[in-house]
Amino acid sequence: MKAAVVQFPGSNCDVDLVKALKQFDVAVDVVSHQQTDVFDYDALFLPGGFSFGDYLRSGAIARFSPIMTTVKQAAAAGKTVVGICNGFQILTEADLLPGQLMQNETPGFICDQVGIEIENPATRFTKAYDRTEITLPVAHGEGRYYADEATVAQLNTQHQVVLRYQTNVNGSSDHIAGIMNEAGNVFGLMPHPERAVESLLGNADGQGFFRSLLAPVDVH
Amino acid sequence: MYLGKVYVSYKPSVLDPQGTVIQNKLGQLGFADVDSVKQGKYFEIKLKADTKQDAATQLEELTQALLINPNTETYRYDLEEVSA
Amino acid sequence: MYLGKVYVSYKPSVLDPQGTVIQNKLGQLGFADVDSVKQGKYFEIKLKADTKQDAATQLEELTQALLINPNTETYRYDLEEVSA
Amino acid sequence: MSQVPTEMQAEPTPAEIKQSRVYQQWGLTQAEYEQICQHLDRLPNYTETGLFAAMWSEHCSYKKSKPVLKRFWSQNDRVIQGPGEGAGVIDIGDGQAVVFKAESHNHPSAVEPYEGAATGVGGILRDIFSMGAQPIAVLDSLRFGEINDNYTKHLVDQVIAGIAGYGNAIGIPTVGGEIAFDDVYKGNPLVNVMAVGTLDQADLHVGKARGTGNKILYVGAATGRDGIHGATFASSDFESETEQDRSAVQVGDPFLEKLVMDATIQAVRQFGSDVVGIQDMGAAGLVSSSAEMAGKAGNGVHLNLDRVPQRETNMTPYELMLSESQERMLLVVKPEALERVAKLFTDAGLSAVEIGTVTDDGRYQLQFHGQTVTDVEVNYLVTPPKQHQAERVPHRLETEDRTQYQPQIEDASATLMQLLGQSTIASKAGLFRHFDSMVRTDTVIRPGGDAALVRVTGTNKGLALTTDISGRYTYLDPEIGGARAVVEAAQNITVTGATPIGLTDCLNFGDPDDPEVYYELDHASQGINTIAQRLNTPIISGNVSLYNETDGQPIYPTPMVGMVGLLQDVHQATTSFVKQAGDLVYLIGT
Ligand SMILES: Nc1ncnc2c1ncn2[C@@H]1O[C@H](COP(=O)(O)OP(=O)(O)O)[C@@H](O)[C@H]1O
Repeated sequence: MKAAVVQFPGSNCDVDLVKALKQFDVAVDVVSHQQTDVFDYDALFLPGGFSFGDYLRSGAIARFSPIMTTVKQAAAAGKTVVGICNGFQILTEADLLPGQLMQNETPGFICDQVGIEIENPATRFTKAYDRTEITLPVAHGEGRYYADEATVAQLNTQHQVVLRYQTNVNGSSDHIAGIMNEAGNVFGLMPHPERAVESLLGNADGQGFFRSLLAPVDVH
Repeated sequence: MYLGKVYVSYKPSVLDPQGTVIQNKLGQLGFADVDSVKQGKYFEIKLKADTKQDAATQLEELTQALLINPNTETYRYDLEEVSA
Repeated sequence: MYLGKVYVSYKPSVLDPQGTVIQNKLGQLGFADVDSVKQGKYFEIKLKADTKQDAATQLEELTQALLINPNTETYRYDLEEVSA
Repeated sequence: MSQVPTEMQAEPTPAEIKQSRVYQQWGLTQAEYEQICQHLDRLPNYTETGLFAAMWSEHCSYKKSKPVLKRFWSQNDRVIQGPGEGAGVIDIGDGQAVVFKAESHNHPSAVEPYEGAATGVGGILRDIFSMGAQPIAVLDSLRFGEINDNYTKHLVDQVIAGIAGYGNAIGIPTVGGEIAFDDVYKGNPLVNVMAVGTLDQADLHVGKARGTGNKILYVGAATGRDGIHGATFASSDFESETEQDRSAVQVGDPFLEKLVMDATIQAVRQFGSDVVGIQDMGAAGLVSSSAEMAGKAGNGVHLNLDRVPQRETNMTPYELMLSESQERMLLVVKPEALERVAKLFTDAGLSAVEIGTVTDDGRYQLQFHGQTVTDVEVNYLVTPPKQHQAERVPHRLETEDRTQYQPQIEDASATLMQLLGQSTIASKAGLFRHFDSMVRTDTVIRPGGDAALVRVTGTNKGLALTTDISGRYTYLDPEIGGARAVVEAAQNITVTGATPIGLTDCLNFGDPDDPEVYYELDHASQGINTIAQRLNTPIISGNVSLYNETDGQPIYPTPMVGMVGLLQDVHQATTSFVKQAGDLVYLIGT
């Protein structure tokens, strides 16, 4: 797999994502948000951080970066597109995923390890997991997933909810921690699997996410 | 030169945690008559335009393009001519 | 019942990083006539009071006590009577 | 200085300054002012008077604490850079080094807790990356009044939010620190922040304006009127009733600093010695950074203020020089590399403007609208007259019965419960969970243990980090209190398995002109120094925060010690958490 990690001004988990991908021997490039010609990647990652300071609304300004045109084309072409944390916020602002990430129910940044239920284990992002209860790090101040009731209902019936919080850390609609698009190739999640790939750092539950991505695509 | 003042607030159905926090704090501070608090955003935007109508069009366009998220927010604005 | 709308903005000398970033982006999006952007806060506060004067006093007090940071921010407000 | 530029016409003339003695409000004493007049052989103008007031403030010059600091033991075979630069540097083997320093932001945080704490983080991080290092961790030591007070609660919330707001956004993990509550800090909270970075020794840069003809490059944010006279503000008593002081407020922009940080580190790696020197603009902004860089190199510097990027209109030289707008740096760059270095910054959307030149005339010269508005000797500007501070044993140490502080324990389990119920002892997890402690994915031991442990990226080495304060002990016995802070820090480091290798400190004290306070400062420092030497942990950087008083009432003498330890293999790390039922517990030591 050939992957690109998009670097927006203010991204700060780009390095972590690159480190994690390399650990799984993925060939990975960091590409600038201003780039437009990045077609030959199998997967595009939008990393965590505070793109453009998260000013106005998280993701609101990054969605206009030149690379987002390419990201949309890649998404339409069925390539893998993953937004983690700030990346998720950008994907919703760019309408690649429904809903919006809003200020936590109790205002304030949360950095913690939280219990996660893998709601849909049959996606290209989760299929390598051999259990449905995992622990992942979260680190966000605007991580409350919000969508109107109809949208949430639709996400549920179409199995687009990939991850749920076991305990609703931020007040998300229906405990939603991660969703994918209808086609199943665009995935946004607030937890940080890239921070959970080394047991030395206390948590290796994110490994299943990377293993899933590397497994043959046709399983889905 | 025109000065547009744009007021953005959450749609009534959307939770406003910051408003709730402020409301509770006001209660603790003894402001017992406060019934509800909603927090929104406020922008002051200066722009060049030939006519007020033109300024209004620009202001609406840029607000919808960038300042608000139509899923959760609504807005209104005031517009006045000012010296540059 | 009264509805107070409080508009809080930074004093002119205070850095407004958000406004700057928004202004730059609007420029890139083709809104070339935008001269400046300042971001502030906007509050809608409903409160009970016997008279408008009383409501105004309460609103000013609570704004100064909690809503603004007098070091960096100034405010103005509108006040109107509304049905409860 | 014939024609006065319009911006400056409202300023008092040199004669008016002399008459009104406005400099006294800025912290210059009458004697100092007279000495300046004598040295210049004329009356200083408004700009010059402001520059001297800032540069000769305790905050910038350490004129009062220097005798104490000079004694600090700061050299062993590991030390690459001791005190005197943005941060100290210690060899950690394999051509790498650790860079660290602590800084206080007490006064700004008292008036403006969120921004004060946030810009404290921003400032100490600039000290680290101005050395060419990549910051890898932040720690914070906080002191507040008792938590049951509403205003204190507000302060705590805001300070924590400010540290989180800045550190999380810039993407440097906050991995440790400590928080305690005591009434003496009610009106004067302490916000001490330590930052740690690593670098390849070849990338080390210092803040020196070497090489005549080299260019002074201003990078980062534009200059506004924020925080003018912050340095003098930090060097005077904090009186709770003076609301006017509150104009000295700076707002931080972590987004911008992230861009400045990344570009600076890249400039160092890409252009090496073509970037001759780097210094951040901290207290007393442009004047302090440029004058110090020139002073350390024994050179002069000529600046053209018209070229300084400005956020506001009609700024005067005085304002431009003394502004403490955040997220700004000065680079000294060889002329032939200037354009390419500047491009690195402008490509990131930052200002990068050549504002002056290094000269060999030893003069500090400022041009504004074609006029010379300042012309003084660099050396004189950066060397305030020596101070002798009187000392006296604090009255309480001589007269008070110390047994009153000895705990009377009758029912040990009741006492234990009481202790555990204290906010100072209770878990701080609810507070530090606001800090991103994991970003950069090298944090091996997160907050909650005795010391944090951060892996040196790409290696198996780990750096153990801790900060410790012993205010109460220092109040009871300054020397033992200072020593104890070091011992506690070393114990915390050792718990991870690492070996302590060096320390930094923040000396938080009251008014140094009070002989009892100066005694505390002197003796607490001696305590720190003695133990540091014994533990082979040189003191390679630090910071002094004096005038921590509210309405004449000083805080406890409160030295903060930040220590760094080295662990060769992070896989050997131990944590302080109990592991499983049935394990045995040993008590060792005395
Ligand atoms: N208490 C202290 N112990 C050791 N070194 C100190 C202490 N206080 C200040 N220093 C050193 O003196 C120098 C000047 O400090 P400072 O003015 O705080 O630097 P900056 O302006 O970069 O923050 C620094 O190198 C600092 O490490």
